[in-house]
This record gives sequence, C-alpha cells and structure tokens, in this order.
Amino acid sequence: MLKESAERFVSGEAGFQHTREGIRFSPANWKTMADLGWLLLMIPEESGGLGGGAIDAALLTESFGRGRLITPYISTAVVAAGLLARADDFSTHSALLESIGTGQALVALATEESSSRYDLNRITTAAKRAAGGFTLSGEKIVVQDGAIAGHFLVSALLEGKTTLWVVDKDAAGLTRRAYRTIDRAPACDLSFADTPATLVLADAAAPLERAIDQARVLLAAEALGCMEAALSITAEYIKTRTQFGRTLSSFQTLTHRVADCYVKCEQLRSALFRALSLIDAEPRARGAPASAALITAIEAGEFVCGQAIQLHGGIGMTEEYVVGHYYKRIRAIGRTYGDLAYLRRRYIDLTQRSA
Amino acid sequence: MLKESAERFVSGEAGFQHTREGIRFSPANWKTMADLGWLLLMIPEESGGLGGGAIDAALLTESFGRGRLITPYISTAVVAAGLLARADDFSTHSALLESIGTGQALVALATEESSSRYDLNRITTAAKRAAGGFTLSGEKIVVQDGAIAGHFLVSALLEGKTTLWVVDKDAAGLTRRAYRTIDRAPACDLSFADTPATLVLADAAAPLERAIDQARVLLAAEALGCMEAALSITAEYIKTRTQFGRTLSSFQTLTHRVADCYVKCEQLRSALFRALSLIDAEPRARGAPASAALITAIEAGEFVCGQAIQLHGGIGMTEEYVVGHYYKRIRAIGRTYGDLAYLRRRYIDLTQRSA
Amino acid sequence: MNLQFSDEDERFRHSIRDALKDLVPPDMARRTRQGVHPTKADLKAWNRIMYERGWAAAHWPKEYGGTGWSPLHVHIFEEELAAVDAPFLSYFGLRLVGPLIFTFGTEKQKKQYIPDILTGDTFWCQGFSEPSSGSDLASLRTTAVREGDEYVLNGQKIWTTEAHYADKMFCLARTNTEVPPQKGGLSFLMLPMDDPGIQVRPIITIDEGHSVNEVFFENVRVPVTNIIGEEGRGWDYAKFLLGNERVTNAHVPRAKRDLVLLKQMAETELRNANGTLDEDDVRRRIAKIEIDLDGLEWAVLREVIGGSRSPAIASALKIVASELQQHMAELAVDLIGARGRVYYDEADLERNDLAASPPEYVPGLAARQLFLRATTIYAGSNEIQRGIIAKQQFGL
Amino acid sequence: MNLQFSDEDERFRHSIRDALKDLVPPDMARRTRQGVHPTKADLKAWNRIMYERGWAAAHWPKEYGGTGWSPLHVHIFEEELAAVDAPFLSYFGLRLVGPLIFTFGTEKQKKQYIPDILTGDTFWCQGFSEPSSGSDLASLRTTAVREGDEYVLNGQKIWTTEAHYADKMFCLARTNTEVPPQKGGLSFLMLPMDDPGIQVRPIITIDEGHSVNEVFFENVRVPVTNIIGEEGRGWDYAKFLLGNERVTNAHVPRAKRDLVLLKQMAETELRNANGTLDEDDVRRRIAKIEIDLDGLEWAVLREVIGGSRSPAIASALKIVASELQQHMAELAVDLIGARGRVYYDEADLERNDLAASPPEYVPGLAARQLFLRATTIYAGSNEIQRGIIAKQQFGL
Repeated sequence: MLKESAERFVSGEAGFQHTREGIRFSPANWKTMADLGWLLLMIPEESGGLGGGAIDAALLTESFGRGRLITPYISTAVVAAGLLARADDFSTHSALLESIGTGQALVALATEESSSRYDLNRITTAAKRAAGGFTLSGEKIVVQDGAIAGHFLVSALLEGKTTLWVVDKDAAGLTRRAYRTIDRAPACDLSFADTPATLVLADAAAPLERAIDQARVLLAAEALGCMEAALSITAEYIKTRTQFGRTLSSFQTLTHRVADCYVKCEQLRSALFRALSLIDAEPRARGAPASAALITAIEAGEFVCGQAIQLHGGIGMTEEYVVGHYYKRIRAIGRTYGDLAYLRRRYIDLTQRSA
Repeated sequence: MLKESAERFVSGEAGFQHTREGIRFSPANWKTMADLGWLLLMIPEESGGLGGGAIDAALLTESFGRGRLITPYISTAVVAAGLLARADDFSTHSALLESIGTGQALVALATEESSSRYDLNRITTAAKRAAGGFTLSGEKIVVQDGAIAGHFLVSALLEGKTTLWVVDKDAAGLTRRAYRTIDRAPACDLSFADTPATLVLADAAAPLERAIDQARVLLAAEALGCMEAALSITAEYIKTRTQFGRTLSSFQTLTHRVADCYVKCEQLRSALFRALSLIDAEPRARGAPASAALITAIEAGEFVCGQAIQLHGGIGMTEEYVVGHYYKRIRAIGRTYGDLAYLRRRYIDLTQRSA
Repeated sequence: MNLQFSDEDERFRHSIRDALKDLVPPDMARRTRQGVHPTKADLKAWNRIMYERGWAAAHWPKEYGGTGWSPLHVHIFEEELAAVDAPFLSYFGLRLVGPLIFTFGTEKQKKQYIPDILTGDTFWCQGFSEPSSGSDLASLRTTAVREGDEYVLNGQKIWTTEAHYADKMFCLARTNTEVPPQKGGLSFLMLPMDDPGIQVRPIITIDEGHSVNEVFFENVRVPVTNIIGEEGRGWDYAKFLLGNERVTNAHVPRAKRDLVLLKQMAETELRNANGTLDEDDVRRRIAKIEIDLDGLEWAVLREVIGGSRSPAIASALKIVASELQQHMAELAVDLIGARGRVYYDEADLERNDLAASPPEYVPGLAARQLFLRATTIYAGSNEIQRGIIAKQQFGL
Repeated sequence: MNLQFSDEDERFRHSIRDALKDLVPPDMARRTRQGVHPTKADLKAWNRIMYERGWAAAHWPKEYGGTGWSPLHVHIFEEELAAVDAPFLSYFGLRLVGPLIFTFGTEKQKKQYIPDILTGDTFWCQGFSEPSSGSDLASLRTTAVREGDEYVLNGQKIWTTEAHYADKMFCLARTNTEVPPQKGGLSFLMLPMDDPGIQVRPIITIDEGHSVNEVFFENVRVPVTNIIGEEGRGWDYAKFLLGNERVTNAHVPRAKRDLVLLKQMAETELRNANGTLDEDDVRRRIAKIEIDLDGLEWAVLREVIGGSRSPAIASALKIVASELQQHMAELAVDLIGARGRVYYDEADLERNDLAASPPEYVPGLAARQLFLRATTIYAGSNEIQRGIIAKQQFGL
C-alpha cells in the first residue's frame, strides 16, 4: 500500500517528468509527504512516530529515486528525526521532532569538515561551556539540504568525545553560505563562532553511526530507483531510435549492455534486502551490510546510469533529458554518507580485522 | 631479416602446430637456434656475442610466443648469458658462455625462494668461505628451465650483500627436484648443502635487476606473440563456427570483443616499444617502462587469451586445442619475473616516490 | 522483504552440524579442499554414508527417499555439508535424472532406477551437448529411430561430465526429424553405458584433468520402455531440468566455504609475505568477492523462499555466480606467488611429494583456476544468458 | 622500432620552453587548469599572441602561414604549450576548415579565408551531426538545392561546438538527394553565421555548461562560390578531415599535463587525508593511467613519425584516449571527498567566492568529469569504433 502510494506520488505531481523546468526542492511536495504521514515513518510510536521499519522507508526512497525527486527526506525525516527521537533529554527536542512530522521544520545534519572525509570522529568543531549553556566554534562543509534547513544537528568535540547539538539557523555567530550540489540538491557550508547550541547527545558516536547506516541503506534504495528508471527509459529508447537504417536494439552489443545493467540492478536489490534485514542488528552485523549495500549502489549505479547516457548517445548528455539527472544523482549519492574509499575501508575493518 | 628467419623457424619445424603431440622443450630446436646464431645475440662482440640489441631479441621472443615454443631462450641466452658476460672475472666464465652460444650449455637462474615473492634481495641462501673456495647453503624454488639446465646461476647472501654464483648440476650437496609448470616448461627446486660454487658477481643487485628487466621486456614481447596468435585464430574461428544457424561472427557482441582484444594488443605493442627504446637507460628510466610493459602484458594477455577461450566455447577449454596453451603461457609469464602485485609496487616506487 | 533465519532454523542448523562432525574422512575432505576432481571411489563412499542417514537426496520429497525438508532447510543442510568439506555428490542422478524420473517417469521406472540413485550404486551421466550445438539445443543431431519396440540411436555427445564413471546415461535425441526440436522432435532416453555401440573418449581440459568426455553412439538399441515421459516432449523436460538448476547452479554453499578458506589463506600469505603482497588490494578483492557472494546468497534465498520472480533472474544468477567463482580462483592463485605457475600432478598430491614445498592449500589452485574458465562457457555461455535477459526482461 | 628524442629535438624543446615562459596570462592559465569552457575573449587573445609569433597554425605548411616543422616538432611544441596551461586554440578553423581550404579550395578562397583563420579574427564552427544521424553521416538530411548561382539550404545541425562563438560555419549538406551521401550526394559549404536564416539554440550539457548548440537553416542562400572543392565530394573531404584527426583527437599533450596536475593534486590530498584516502588504490590508479598514457603517446608518436600502419589504429587510439580522459577525471573527483558533489558555478569561480573553501584545483573537476562522459560518444561512439576495428582489421 505504501509502495503504491509512493509510486502514485512520484508519477503524479512530484516526479521529474513534471518538474523538468525547475528540478529542485518543492515545499508543496514536502507538505504532501507530511500529510501522507511519511515524515515520522521510522520514528517509534512512543516518540510520536509511526513505528515503521527501514523497509517501509526504503520503498519511499526507491520511489523518490525513480522520480528523481529532490527531497530532504533522508536527512530530515530519517537521520535528524531518528537522532532527535533518541536525544538524551527527549522533552527538550520533542517539539522540533513534531514539527518535522508536520513538514514545518527541516533539519539538516552537519558533520562533514574540510578534512573529515566522512569519518564522523575526525572533526575539529568544538563545543564549549558558556554563560547559560554551550556554544560551538568551527566549520562544516557540504551540509546536505543545508540551504533550506531551519535547524542543524551539529557534531562537535567536547572533552574529547563526539557530541551532537542542535543549532537554529538564525543563531548568533552562525554564518551560512548556501549553494547546491551537482544533483541540484540544496546544500551549505556553516561557520560557527561561539554559536549557542543545545545538546542532543552527549555520546553521539554510536547513535550517529547507526543513523547514518540507515541513511546509507536508504540511499542505496534511492540509487536502485534511479537505476531502474534510467534502465527502463534506455531500453525503450533503443527500441525506437534508428541508426544506419536499423533500430539501436538490433545491435547486440547494446542489448547485452542492457542485460549487464539488469544484472547490476539485481545485485543491488539483493545487497539492499540483506542490509535492510540486518539494519537493527548489532553495530558490526549492521555496518558491514549497510556499507556493502551503498558500495554496490555506487558501483552499480555508476555503471547503469553511465551506460544509460552512453546508449542514448548525444541526447543523454543534455541537461534537458532525464538520464543525465539519474547519473548525477548517483554521483552525489556516492559522496554523501561516505564514498567508495571510505565505505570499503569501513567494510574491511568490520569483516577482515578481528573485533 | 631476423624477423623473417624467426617466423620461418616457428612456422616450420618448431611451432606448436607441429609438436602438438608433446609440447615440450626440443633439443633439436635449440640446436637450430644455436646454428642461427641466436643464443648470444645480445652479448657484446668483445665477449664473443653478436652485439645485437633487445629489439632483435624481442623479434625472436615475439615469434616464440606466436609459435607457443617451449624454450629456455630468455633464461639461458638472455639472463644467464648476459650475467656471465658481465662476470667480475670474465675469463673464469668465458668457456661456459661459449657453450651457451653453441647450444651445449643450458644455464638457469635460481633466485626465487619460498618467501622472496620476486624480490631479488629477499633471500636467505648463504654463501660461505670453505676450503679451496666457497659453498652455498639454502633453497631455491620454481627455477625456470631448471629441470633441463646443466648449470645454475644462484643468488646468495655474503656479508649482507647479494652475490651471484655458478653451480654445476652435479655439484656435491645439490639436490634437484625436477617438475614442470602449467605452461609445460621444465622447472625445478634446488636445495644446497655446502655446495661448491664459483663467484660470478660480488655485487649482484644492480646487474641482476638489469638482466631481469631485459627478461621482463622480452617476456612482454613473447606475450604479445601469444596474444596475436590467439586473437587471429579466434577471429578465424568465429567466421566459420555456426550457432543458432548463423556464424558466430554475426553476433556483434563477439566481434566487438575481438575489437577489444585488438586494442589491448596495440596497447601492449606501444608499451613494449617504449620499454625497448629505454632498455639501456639508467635504472630508474629503464625499470619503470620495463615493469609497465610486463604489467600491460599480464593484464592484456589475461584478457585477450582468456577471451580467446571464451569465444571458442568448449573447444577452447581442451588441452588438445591451441588457445588454452596461449592462455596458460600468459598465466606463467605473469608469475616468472614478478607478478602484478610485485611489478605494480615496483612501478609505483620508481615513479611516485621521490628518488 | 525481510529474511532472517528463525530460531527453529538455527536449531536445525546446529543439529546438522553436530551430526556431520567427523563424518567426512580426512583425506576426502583434503581432496575436496584442494579442488581435485573427485574420484569415483570417494563419490560412492560418501554417497553411501549420506544414504545411510537418509540424506543422499535431501532435496527430494519424502515419498521418493528424500527428507521433505523445506527449501530453506535444504539450503542450510548444504551449507553445513560444504563447511566440513564434504565432496559434492554426483549431480546427474540425484539432481537431474532422479527428479525427471519421479516427476515424469512410469511407476516401473521409478522402482527400477530411483533406489540405485539414492544409494549411489548407479552413477549417471547426461547426454545434452553435441559438437554442432554448443549452447544451442535446437540444433541437436543425435537421432533415435524407432524400429519395433526399440529406438536405434546414432550420433555423438560431447562435454559429457563423468561419462567415464557412469553406469547409465540419460540423453536427448531426435525421435522425429520432421519437426523442430522445440516442437515435438526431441525425447529423453535412458541407456546403459556398457552397450557395445557406445564409445567414450576422454577430453582432457586445460587443467590437464579428465572430467568430460565425448560419447559416440553407433546403432545403440534402446527399448522404447526406456523413454522418460512422452515421446516428443524432450524440450519441455529439458526446460524443467533447467528450472531446477536455477538455484543449485549458483553453488552458494560451496562458494561460501571457498571464501572461508580463501580468507584464511590470505591471512596466512599476508603474514608470510611481510609487505611483499599488496595487502590493501588483497583485502579489497576479498571484500568485493564477499559482497557479491552475500548478494548472490540473498538472491538465491529469495528464489528458494519466494519462488521465481522473473524469467531473467536465473540468467543473472548464472552470470554472477560464474564470474564470482572465477574471481575467487584467480585471487587464490595470485596469493601464492611463483607457486601459482607450478603444475601439481594429482598423483604427486596423493604421494604428498610436492614441488616448491607449499602449504596444504597450494596444490590444485592453479589447475582449478584454469578449469573454472569454463564456468562462463558451460550451461549456456554468459553471452547466451545476456541474450536471454535482454529478450525476457526487456523484449529486446 | 627505436624511438628516442635526438639532441636536436631536445634543443628545439628548450627553445620553445624558453619562448613560452610567462606568455600565458595567469588567469587564462588558471581557467585552463580548472577546465572551464574557454571564453571567446580568451581564445581570441591567445590566438593573437600565437599568431604574432607565427605559431597559430604550427602544424601547417609554411606557405599557408604554418611553421613547416616536422610532425615530431609539432608534437613537442604542443606538449610545451600544454605544460604552461595555454588554452586550446579553437579547433574548427585551424584544424579543420583551414586545411580543407588550402588543400581543396580555390586560390580565391585561400586568400579570402586563411588569413583570418590564422589571426583568429574569424571563428568557425563545423556543421556535421544532425538529429537523425548520430554516428551515421550517411543519413544526413540537410539539403542544399541549387537555384541559379546559389544553394538554398534547409535543415538542422546538432552538437555544433562553439556555434555561439562562430562567425562562419562549414557544413555538409546534400547537394544531390538522388544519390546516396557516399556516392556523390554530399558537399561542403561555407556560410556566415549572421545569415537571418540561421538560428542557433544552445544545448546545455549535463555539466550545466554551454559549448554545443543546435543550428537551424531556413532557406539560407549560399553563393555557389562558397562550396569547398567539387560538388558531390563532401564524403571524401570528410574522410580527409577524419584522417587528420586520428592523432590530434588523442589529446596526448593535454592529457600529459593533466596527469602532472593530477599527480600533484593526489600528493596534496594524500598528505591532507592522513590515512582516510586509500593511498595504495590512488597510487595504483595513477600508475594505470600513466602506463596507458605513456603507451598512448608512444602509439601517437609511431603514427606521427611512421605514418599509419593500419586503418584500425585510429579507432584504437580513440577508444583508449577517451576512456583515459574519463578515468583521469574520475580519479580527480574521487580525490576531493565531499567537495566532489558541489556544483561550482563559473561565475563564482571568477568572483573567487567558492563553496567549501576548496584548493584551487577543486572547482571544475566535477563538471569536467560529467562533461567527459561525452568522449566515448562523440566523434564516432566507442561502439562504432569497435565495429570499424572488427571490420577493417579482421574482416568481421
């Protein structure tokens, strides 16, 4: 049911085909998603959510991928909402979590720094006790959905530990430089100078890793959606496009390439199912398949969406046509919650070195 | 002229087509090669050789590759002869060098040990002063052409330095366990127990590296010969073999695979020419292209000869047919004077770390 | 789709594990690990051991001598078998002709053939491929011409695995050359291998091993009662067999065991190599293999539990599994340095007289890598599989 | 074949290197390094600088304003240009239509067009591809119907690089629709881009850059004197141009410079990453690129010096060069972490107001990687090249 509703949503008002003039975040779409109850889908019922699982959320992000939707769903509704729901002092943050649910609050996660390379603990932003609470100082870069967020969840060091804080976009000493990424998602850099912040998690390393593992798996699902859509558009295209007086589909090299793409999609689907089944397991049993799913998504996605461009020829290279947008989304997906180098190293650490 | 004579030799009595019943080292072929003056081709004239260059020798080994000839040419006529010609005391070894030239002496290089992994200086075999000279103790494995050799050039440590020695196959305390390699070349393990040995080079590291760089480039040339032959046999095969009522060559996937193989052959040819042009340069300028040529040969050879099997289908998997023998030779070539891991590391050391 | 082993599954796994402990004779286990083509004696002995426990045909229904286990339990059973290096039981009786007989055969045939398949007293081989056919069953030429109560068989089969071990063969032959094989021209016949009209010629493969053969038929007379099912339906039955193979051909249990061994071997070699192996590259290749294999296992489990979802899946599984087997074999050889070019004779192996004083896992690796080049060729080459996917999944 | 630079070659290289010192304006060099699509102003300015030294058309014969240098010296010259980050001069006048005119054109045409090509006062674009044609010139549809002393041109071109900069176009059109393009149906015409019947529509590529266009012709009247060479020989002349491109399209000098920059960038990032990048993998990828590029250079030098040996070589060079460019661009993006997904606007670049406070080499890398996806598509897709090799080299 969720699956159909997601597909209807994406193929209806929200999908790429209908927003081609300006592929960007749509507040109207976000409102609809809130109304459909999707924004607190994975939050436990006792924290005001629907108590759904990652499998449900994956159905959504796979559809978003298929429709090439620009949405802060993963950053806000999965990562930020998930972390807020586990806050040390839930009562302080329950209102913000509720606003996420209604679609009023967009909350972005700011963890990456100039030299972190996705390592959540390799940061220099520091928290410091100040009059009436705490302040943060430091810089974060490429904050996913940061250009449209009203609040940020910010990682910082306090007494050598990775801690997590919430900061209002209008807080004193906060400078935001907004821009966008190659896949047209809104992003920003943040600079904190004694910026007031409220504590979310005093020991954030494990919950952050868990939230981001969820994000990785859901990104892999989105990638699968992108790949399936790009592949089916490509298969249709080569049936009709003619060259040298024949349809492209009469060239075996091209149809076998399509078959290779299909195999990659199926490999990702299997890796994804595996990661989803183990998403609530202990960190090691969860982390390896989550990394494996995203590794597979990045590699398979590069191949499938890259070949979607190749098999289209020139038209596939144009911004006006859709397959390039799938490709660019894959490129961005591979540089958000870890890239191949980071994820492979993490996978190897979890599977080939003794605990 | 050398090229034609090599091709005549290989397509005449010597090549695989004619020795299919027993693909193995042929003393008669070796005699012919001696008569043709090939065995001291690369030895300077003042040491009794022809003063030819590596380019000439490459013409030969490329032909040997094409004819899938089992010959100790590289180990004896290039490596051993080259090292003997540079002996500290040439007069001691000139007779052996001369016998190589006449085809009477086969001399094999024994450097590899159980844990050297192609590193010429990572050895434990030791030389020691004894009554009336020196003796060696230690073990060598997978001595190329060792099963048919009458003498061995053996690397050993003396006072922390890598030194090189000549040992007679019948020397006291020498045990030889003969066998063959997957490409049907004769090999052996050697075990030395206070075995008398005569010094060739007291400081062998640099000359050994030089001789083996030559061997690497000539192996790359032999690989090119294997690949060209396998590819042309395959291209002919798919023209005549029918499946599903059509010739295999009507399937574009297969013809494009042949084209990919051609590209790999051309890449190797270029890498080979480059390495040959720089074979007499200083060690760094020589070593990088020599390694690059063999790396390219191993990678391209695996692809081309592997695809020769694949495109043939079942028949390509049989010992009776020729393409599998090209494939196996490539596999052996990639494990003789360095494998991919060793050669890549060496290449990177020579090109990406400062001198 | 959520897929986790239940507590009951885990209990089952442990009961099997306990029962298998010390069951495989050590030298048999070593030969399996070393990837030696199994001897007939090993196969018979192991078949007997399995038979005595009622496990020879674990995947069969109870009424024919199987266990009646769920497909998931069969999968777990096979994993545990692989984990103790049990030899792979001969495929052709237990996997192919057995199910063919109990599904399409007569009662008399069932009584006559099934028991000896279960005990391993009769070994079978399969006559499918022919010299002119390659991946193309439609071009089979072997004919079975009816004369009275007999078919007279003439023609040739090739790539016949274990024909030199086999007591019987089941094969496809054209019982009607007037119609195409797809349209009623093919039938399945069973024949004894000791018929004087049958000649078996070994084919030595590039690993220098002998596991496949050419088989020649010259006026082999087969009673019409030796036909399986109906005359002319050979094409359909062949598809039935291929359907059965879609999961088993991925060889996941065996591959998982191989990966365990490969990882152990890698740690040993990395330790010994002391920097001369490229550790990061080795670990990355292992990771890639493991990720692909875990994915393959999940795909197989989805098939096992959920049944087939798409006709193209079987082809995808075949492509992935075959390339995976090759990559594992290639990495193994790359780990062992110069020993990777040594030819290890199976006789040397038995005498334990081995060149280059290698660790136990070394002999057999190079030959195995060579032999596994065939995985992308046999059972429908990977090119054929891509064609099937393009057609079935995309209408291309 | 032995190929080494002689002392004289080395002296030549040094004289060029000295002459080029400080010649490229620093901001122009930065834009070249950053892979920004060059502005018309940059191209004109640099063309003028080169012209004043007699080097605008280094590869042309002396009589038409070239240098008369040997192909090897031209190659060295281009390497040195690339090494100082000189912009690539506009291709279409100097590389394509210029040689076409001085080889096949009339004396009048030479006088009229060549000088402005040399100075860079006239920029050209090339009208080859059409929407229906892709890699297939035989299916061109643009027609040029003769009416008195004029051709009347109707149709459409696509992927026309720099059409929005160009003063003139040379294009292929069907002057005879009765015969196939290969057999006399095609001619080369020259037209001014400011003709009211010509409309240029930008095509934005996936890097969000503008370098290619659609061009529409509606009753564009071209004097018959604007034909190059003979009517109906367009196919032959197109082949002449493709022949000229076989070496230059490999872009070796530019790629060598890119590799130098890539290696520097890698050292910087490896230092900063302090273990979070996978050093061995980065070094291995660089090694692979360098080995392939050195090979490509050697192949090009063999062509430059020895002339063509096989019709399939040009296709092989195209395949290798295009994949190499892609691999270099991919590695560059992989080196820069999360900044690899930032969209850097060219305007931000000029204002030096850059997101994620990146090192100088970062902006432009992601866009360049995206744009270079086209290299395996344009100038005859790599699939087309494989077809050419199969046919030309193996008769397949």
